[in-house]
Amino acid sequence: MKWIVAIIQPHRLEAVKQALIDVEVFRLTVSDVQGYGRQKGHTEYFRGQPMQVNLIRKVRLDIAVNDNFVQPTINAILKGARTGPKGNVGDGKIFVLPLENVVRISDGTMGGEAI
Amino acid sequence: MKWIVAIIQPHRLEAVKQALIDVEVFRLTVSDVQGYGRQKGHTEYFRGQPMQVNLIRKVRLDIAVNDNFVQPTINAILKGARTGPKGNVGDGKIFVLPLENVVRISDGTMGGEAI
Amino acid sequence: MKWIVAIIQPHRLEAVKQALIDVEVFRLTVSDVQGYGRQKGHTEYFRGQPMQVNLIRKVRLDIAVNDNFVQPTINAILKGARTGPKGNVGDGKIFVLPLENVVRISDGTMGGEAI
Amino acid sequence: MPTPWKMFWASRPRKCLMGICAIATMLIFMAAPAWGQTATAPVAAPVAAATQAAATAPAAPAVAPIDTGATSWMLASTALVMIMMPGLALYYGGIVRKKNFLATMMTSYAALGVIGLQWFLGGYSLAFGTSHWHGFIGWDNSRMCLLNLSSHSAMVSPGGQNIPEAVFSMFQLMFAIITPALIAGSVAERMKFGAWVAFIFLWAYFVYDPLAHAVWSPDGNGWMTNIGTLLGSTGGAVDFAGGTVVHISSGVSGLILCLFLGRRLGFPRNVIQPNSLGLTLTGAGLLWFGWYGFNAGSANGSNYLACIAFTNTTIATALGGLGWITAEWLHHRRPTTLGIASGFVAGLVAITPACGYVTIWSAPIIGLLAGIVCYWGAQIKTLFGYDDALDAFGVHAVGGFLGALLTGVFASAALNGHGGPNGLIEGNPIQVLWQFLAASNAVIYSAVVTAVIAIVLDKTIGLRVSESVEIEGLDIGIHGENGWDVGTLPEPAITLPGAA
Amino acid sequence: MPTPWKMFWASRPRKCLMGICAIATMLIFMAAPAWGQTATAPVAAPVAAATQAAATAPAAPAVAPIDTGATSWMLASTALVMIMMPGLALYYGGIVRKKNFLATMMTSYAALGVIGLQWFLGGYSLAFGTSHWHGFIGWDNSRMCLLNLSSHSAMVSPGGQNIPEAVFSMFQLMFAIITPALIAGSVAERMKFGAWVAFIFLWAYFVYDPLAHAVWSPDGNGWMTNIGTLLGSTGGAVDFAGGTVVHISSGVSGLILCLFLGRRLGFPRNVIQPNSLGLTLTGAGLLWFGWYGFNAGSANGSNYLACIAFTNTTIATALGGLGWITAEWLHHRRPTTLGIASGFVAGLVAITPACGYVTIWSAPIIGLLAGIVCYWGAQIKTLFGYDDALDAFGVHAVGGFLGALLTGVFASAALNGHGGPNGLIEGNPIQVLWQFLAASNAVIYSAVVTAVIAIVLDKTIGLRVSESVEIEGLDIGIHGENGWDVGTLPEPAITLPGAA
Amino acid sequence: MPTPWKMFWASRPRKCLMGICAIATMLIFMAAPAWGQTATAPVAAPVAAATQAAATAPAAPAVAPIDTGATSWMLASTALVMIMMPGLALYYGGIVRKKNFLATMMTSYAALGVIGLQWFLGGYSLAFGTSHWHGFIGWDNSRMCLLNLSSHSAMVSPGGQNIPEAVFSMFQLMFAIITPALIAGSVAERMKFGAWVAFIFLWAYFVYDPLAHAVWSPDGNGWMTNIGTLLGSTGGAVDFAGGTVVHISSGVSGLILCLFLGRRLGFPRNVIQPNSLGLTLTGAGLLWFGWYGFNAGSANGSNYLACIAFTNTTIATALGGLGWITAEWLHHRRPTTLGIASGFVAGLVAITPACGYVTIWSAPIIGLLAGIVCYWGAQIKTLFGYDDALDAFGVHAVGGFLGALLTGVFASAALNGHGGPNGLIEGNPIQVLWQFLAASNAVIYSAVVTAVIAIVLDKTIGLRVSESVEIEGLDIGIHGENGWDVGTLPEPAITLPGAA
Ligand SMILES: Nc1ncnc2c1ncn2[C@@H]1O[C@H](COP(=O)(O)OP(=O)(O)O)[C@@H](O)[C@H]1O
Ligand SMILES: Nc1ncnc2c1ncn2[C@@H]1O[C@H](COP(=O)(O)OP(=O)(O)O)[C@@H](O)[C@H]1O
Ligand SMILES: Nc1ncnc2c1ncn2[C@@H]1O[C@H](COP(=O)(O)OP(=O)(O)O)[C@@H](O)[C@H]1O
Repeated sequence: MKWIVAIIQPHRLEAVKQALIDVEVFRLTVSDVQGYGRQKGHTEYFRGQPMQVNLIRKVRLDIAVNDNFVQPTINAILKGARTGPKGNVGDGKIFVLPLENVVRISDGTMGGEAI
Repeated sequence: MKWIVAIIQPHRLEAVKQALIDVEVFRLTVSDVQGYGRQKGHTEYFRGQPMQVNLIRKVRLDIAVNDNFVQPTINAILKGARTGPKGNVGDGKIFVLPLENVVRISDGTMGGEAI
Repeated sequence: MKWIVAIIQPHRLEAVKQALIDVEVFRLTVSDVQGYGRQKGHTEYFRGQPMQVNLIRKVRLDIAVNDNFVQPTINAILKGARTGPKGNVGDGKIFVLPLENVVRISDGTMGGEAI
Repeated sequence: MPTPWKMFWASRPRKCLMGICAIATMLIFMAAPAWGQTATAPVAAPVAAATQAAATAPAAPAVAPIDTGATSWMLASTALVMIMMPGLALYYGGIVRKKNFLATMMTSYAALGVIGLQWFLGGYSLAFGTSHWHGFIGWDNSRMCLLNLSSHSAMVSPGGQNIPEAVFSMFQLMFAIITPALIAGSVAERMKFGAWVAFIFLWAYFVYDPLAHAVWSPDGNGWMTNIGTLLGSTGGAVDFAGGTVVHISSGVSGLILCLFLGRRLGFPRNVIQPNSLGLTLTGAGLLWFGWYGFNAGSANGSNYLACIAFTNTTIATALGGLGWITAEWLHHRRPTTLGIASGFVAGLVAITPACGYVTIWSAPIIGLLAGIVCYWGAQIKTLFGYDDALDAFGVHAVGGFLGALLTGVFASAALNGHGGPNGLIEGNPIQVLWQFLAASNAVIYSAVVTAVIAIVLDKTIGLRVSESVEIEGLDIGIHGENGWDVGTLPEPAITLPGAA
Repeated sequence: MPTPWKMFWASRPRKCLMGICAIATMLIFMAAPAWGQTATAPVAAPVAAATQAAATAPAAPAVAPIDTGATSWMLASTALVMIMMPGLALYYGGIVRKKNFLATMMTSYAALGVIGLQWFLGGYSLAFGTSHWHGFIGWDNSRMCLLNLSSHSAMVSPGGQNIPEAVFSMFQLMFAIITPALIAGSVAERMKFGAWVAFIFLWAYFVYDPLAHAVWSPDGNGWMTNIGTLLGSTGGAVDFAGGTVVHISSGVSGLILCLFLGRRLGFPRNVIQPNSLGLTLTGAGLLWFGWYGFNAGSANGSNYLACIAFTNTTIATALGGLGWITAEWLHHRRPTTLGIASGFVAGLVAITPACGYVTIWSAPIIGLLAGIVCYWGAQIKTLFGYDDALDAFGVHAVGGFLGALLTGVFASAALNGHGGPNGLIEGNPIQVLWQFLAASNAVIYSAVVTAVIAIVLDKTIGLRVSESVEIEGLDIGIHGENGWDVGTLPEPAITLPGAA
Repeated sequence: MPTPWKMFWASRPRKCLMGICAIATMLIFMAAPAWGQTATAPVAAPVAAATQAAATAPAAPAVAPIDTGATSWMLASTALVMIMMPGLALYYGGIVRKKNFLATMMTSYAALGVIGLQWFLGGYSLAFGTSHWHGFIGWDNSRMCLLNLSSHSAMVSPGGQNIPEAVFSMFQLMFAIITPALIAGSVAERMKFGAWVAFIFLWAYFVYDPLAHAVWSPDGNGWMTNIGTLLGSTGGAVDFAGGTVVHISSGVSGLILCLFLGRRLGFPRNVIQPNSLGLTLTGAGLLWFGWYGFNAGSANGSNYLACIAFTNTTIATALGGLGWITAEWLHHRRPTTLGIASGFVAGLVAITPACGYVTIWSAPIIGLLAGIVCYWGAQIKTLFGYDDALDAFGVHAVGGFLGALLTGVFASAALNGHGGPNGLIEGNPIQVLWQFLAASNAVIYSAVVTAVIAIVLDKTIGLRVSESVEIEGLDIGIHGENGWDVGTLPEPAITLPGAA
């Protein structure tokens, strides 16, 4: 089992979720984060002074999946998260961590089938 | 050492924390997330139009523990997070990831005793 | 590759980021969390009644690094996050998790060079 | 699927309707002594409580000419008192936990709707009609449904200046609205919305209207005004803008109701986490602003008395805020923003009964005392363990009682000039006794009647939300709404059933 | 790098300038019939629409003495109507998604600036100048640029009491501001800011000013006032404080404009996620507060009519809120806070045309009907699938039309006393017809002219933001600002270019 | 454990007490020239600054009859100016970082309390007592502690209409409150609360009261009013509603104080992250609303001048907003919401001294210039590197100075009709010189005295918070409160010590 963390553009969340549903990944956890990466921030203005906002608002997805779902999940995220045909700086990253166990709280089911 | 991630109902946080204290797990990190799982969302109303809210507010706990604490921690979470005797859809999940090292920032202590 | 999670005091974020830049770690993800650890909460007042706030606002950093960067990253965090020469309770912790893979969404680059 | 009408019959609104019928019956009963009366002569009826003012007003042959200046100030004052409800909603709403933000604001907005209806359905007549039953209650058939106001000749001159009775009635309506709305502070975060609506509707009939009549009866026959005479002496209590009628009654009723409701889950731990004190400060600012209508408007005209009431209000309020944060500073060395806001409100409460009777040099004393005393008033609940959530009792009942007594201490007939009494310092110590007796009676009356209403509602529709609603928060649980969505996370995806 | 002036020439502001020139041309054209006129006699010009009031005002020899009370109330009323704009900004701003919070508030604030300029540049003269073209439009050269107001002798007495024309003009300006600002509710979250500015500027000239003249022409020659006479009968429509002029016109224009703009991305899913309903409630409170200036100020003085309008407004609004949440309760058993706020607004809208003409007992009926009807008015969009984002049509056009008709039902000449008509219940059923015809004509006129303006703007500068701005949110995309930063995360590091 | 009183003795409040004693001493010293005077004849004392108005007022035999309309408007105006403080708190509070939200709002609320006390303790007497020392300061024993106001015969007629002196005094108090509150904009996010309280208390005595007297001395002897005469010519400066007294003085003092305090940590990076611009917009809206009391109320009555001031205020403000966002548009193509709000404030500031003296066609010019000039005024700090955090100097001092000069340009005696001067355009160019000299002297005077106060406080109690408090935020660090808790996370568990 793997624990997949994806950092994406906030406005791609809907598309990523749809793409995940298409590959039958239905469960995930979303949180708001701020990222610091290759992407340059956008400019806000305060009484005439432009400011570069470097920490950029992003959305983080945490998805636990069984091993055979890892590649489809990554592909789905890639598909949903890219902002253009060739992608852009700032589109985000996917991280794959090993996951040892899962427990469903309601009934205590463990392991792969609990995911 | 393990890194335990638990996604629970917001209003069970207090109970889970109490249960963790009972098994002498005192340290944890809490963040607010939104989840997408088996649970159906609740209904909010906007000028007469009912709306299904699908992304549901949840609380995420991150707990680093030594190996002998893994089972008691899981049991404590199970105990505190269940909303009824048999649990309910939406009560959440526990994920166990391998953890390789811990460093306490204040004094630089490493490994198991820093947890 | 490793996945480093650091929980620090919110007002040390700037210093930690600077220290990370000094060791050429430029990418990270920041989120706000609340922590429960050794540190005693601070006191707030409500119409004369002091209250202990136990869950303390913290900042969480998630940083994916290649193996040779692990130690410099930890050192940089230690340097930036300590609030005094000897550090204080509440300064936070660093956790190191194994990381199996990274994918850059924009161009699909994988592994170490995508970090 | 059941039709709406079947649902209606099977459920609470039917009960409500029956309640309304019961009230109608009561109104008819109360109106009984008035059946014989002919249509009230509009000008004569609510004459000035102040005797000499009324005396100087000539008996108008047809329609007395309107005083446009006084009318202008009464229109503005009424609007000012109205803005106190949104102000109170922010003040209370900012202090509670975010999950109860909207539900707490809703208590004030509901009062605007419900008491607006109640005033139309007899409330005005009960409070400001001709006195019956030794000044216990008023009634005029012509004031039921505000019928008489639709006539150009409906003029009153309670402040010695002619104003249309319509604006007088609306000014008083705003008082009738804010008084029950204040009670919400004691019972925040756990009361059913339906029970709240029913409670304030009944409370207005059975507590507010009689008390308002007792002090402000337009024919001067209210029992508080004449409490000395009723006891065989002379004189009576005064209450310029409603310290007793508004603040003591609401504060005491709040205490009783919160005892019936019980404490919030987790009290005293885990219940204090204001979601936005900045909105609370803004609410306090709007309250102060609106209170100028409340206090200076109670002069019922654009005259010297209005200006004096305005001045006393300003100075006492400023000192109330300073008093509270000074107390905090001595107590725990943190002058808080909620503290200065609360102190302002305490100052406003205490100067309310006094502002048209006392000289200006007493205003800072009254304000300072109010700030300090109410600070401690908000602490006593920890001693006794009741859960007066937002300190409606600690600030309004305590501050109102203090103000009533201090009015008896500092009153000066020379300043008021409209038949106001002298107080202790001007050599009339018995005035303090009348003030004390009137206030105490109001305490007892409010407590007893509130208890009766609370018991009735508890047995029928129930007062308190379920435990799960309380934990989830009343916003979602009762109103199906979410108070704040201002984090950085993009809006959750939602599905409209049928559209998906 | 191009100089600002080159940039200016190359781009939109130049187009704007050309637009302004076009308008100037139009003004000159319109002014043509007035070229011959001599300087308007200041006192005589905007006399009372009410005949007998004007009759009793003596022909002033030099400068008529000011009625200080009436002037005081008009000053206060004007300020009260002004606060409706910040109120509307909160009301609308709280309902939208957080990414469009500021942009939505900006629509109201921009109206304050833009229409303030427009009123100076002929707006006042078009709406309140001497009638031309059978009461279709007004014009006086002396009122262009508010020139005549800088004279002590510029007095008017539309309410039978002398007030300086300056305050009358400002009072009417506030109406001209809020009317286009209401339209923002229909087009929220997707309209270009530049297009909004251009739209309301043009709309004020071509829709608002003619409609205001049609009802409130100071010489009583507006076509709506005389619609019966124009059709060969006698009588005409009445609109006390602007149900037709303000609410029907803005609601209908909102509908048309939102049809031109198209639906928001994701509609009907994913577009409803209010960022702060507490601010919406506060905005509704400020609207109610300011509406007292709007309605009672429309009596143009401090008189009985102002007090009656005040009373009707209060009772109808209270019942509007109760009506809406009752409808909700019967529909889905959740009385919401947004519901009570919307119901209050519905009540206010419906009583607006009526408040100075109908007896007080009709106010609760009008309010209750408004609350219930507008609740359903807000539902119909799901049937037809247009995206009237914040229900400007559903509440303002529907409520305004309802109010216009009910004015015809409940009007009573005896109550108004200033030449108001009788309605259906007083035995004059044809009044309902005049109300219906006037309102329907306003619907058609607003719809057609709005459509023309929308087409012109769409072809030139474009109405709708790009898809990427819509997704990112208008706050960042258009204004370069972020609405909320209140999470626990410390402020993001920012770099000032050049300082880093 | 030390008793509160021991703590008291050991610490700062004792020092404060000693400061108060010092001030009392000063007051006695200042009062010296007045010892001989008999009780001021109430009607005669603060007569109209306008000569002919005063001349027409008959010498009242006993108590002059009140003008109820004028009194009504002054009561409303005073309440309107009061609401500017909550407005300012929102305006400033919304711009700062979330960790300083409450502390920033607190500066305004504290001013309400502190200056309320100061006014009672001699402030009113110093500003509006009989002139001493060539019009540098006023003093009357009878006005100390507002003693004379508790008398029915205390009437004034500065606007030619009789109003109770009580409301005049309260109106002026509100000016005395908002002026120091404006200074907070320059020193936001780093000043100690205790130092703030002490600063504004002293500043009111030593800067505000003398300046107010210099312009508005009721006997017309203030030095600014007569600056021409004092220089051997004739004439003097005028300042209708306080451009110099309020805005120049506060803006300049803000600059000086922010130089003493030093820049915020991280300036110019990392200090700009407004927590809620929506609240800032709302605050600007409340400021505009309240400013009608400020400007139109400065006519001291319900008269033509009030209406003209109202009109000028409206048009100039609208154009100020347009001017600022036009400047932004030309500069970086982003019209911001903070920009329109700031432009409105700039327009209000610049029209303040002018609004009762200039014709209406000059209002849009003044407003537009103010919007553009103040936009650049807010940019100069980046050149010089001082940290005028919220641009109190850039907007208020710059806008105030501009307004003072433009008053000299556009003034028209015919319009004012109460002894106002002609300006440059009406052929009296020297008026611009008087305006310039008066404003410059105010700049110098404010700067010097503020510097002295700042040095004294810095040496004694210290001006600036510790670095750790600045980083943590003043809300927690000073007030022990948290401004916002509106995230999705449930409330943190809290423990009441002793209850756990
Ligand atoms: N090594 C990393 N560790 C943690 N988070 C990262 C890392 N690299 C990128 N991220 C996160 O992913 C987001 C997108 O990365 P960025 O470099 O801006 O875009 P791109 O995907 O084009 O490289 C960043 O804002 C940051 O939150
Ligand atoms: N595979 C998963 N990956 C990431 N998060 C998950 C996963 N499964 C569940 N969650 C999180 O746990 C929450 C609860 O899961 P849910 O399926 O609703 O309840 P249950 O525990 O009854 O299955 C979800 O809202 C989601 O946040
Ligand atoms: N075992 C743990 N699991 C998860 N989070 C932890 C753990 N230990 C500490 N933390 C997080 O780190 C923060 C700092 O830890 P704390 O014990 O207070 O300070 P110190 O670093 O001095 O031990 C805590 O508030 C908590 O968020």
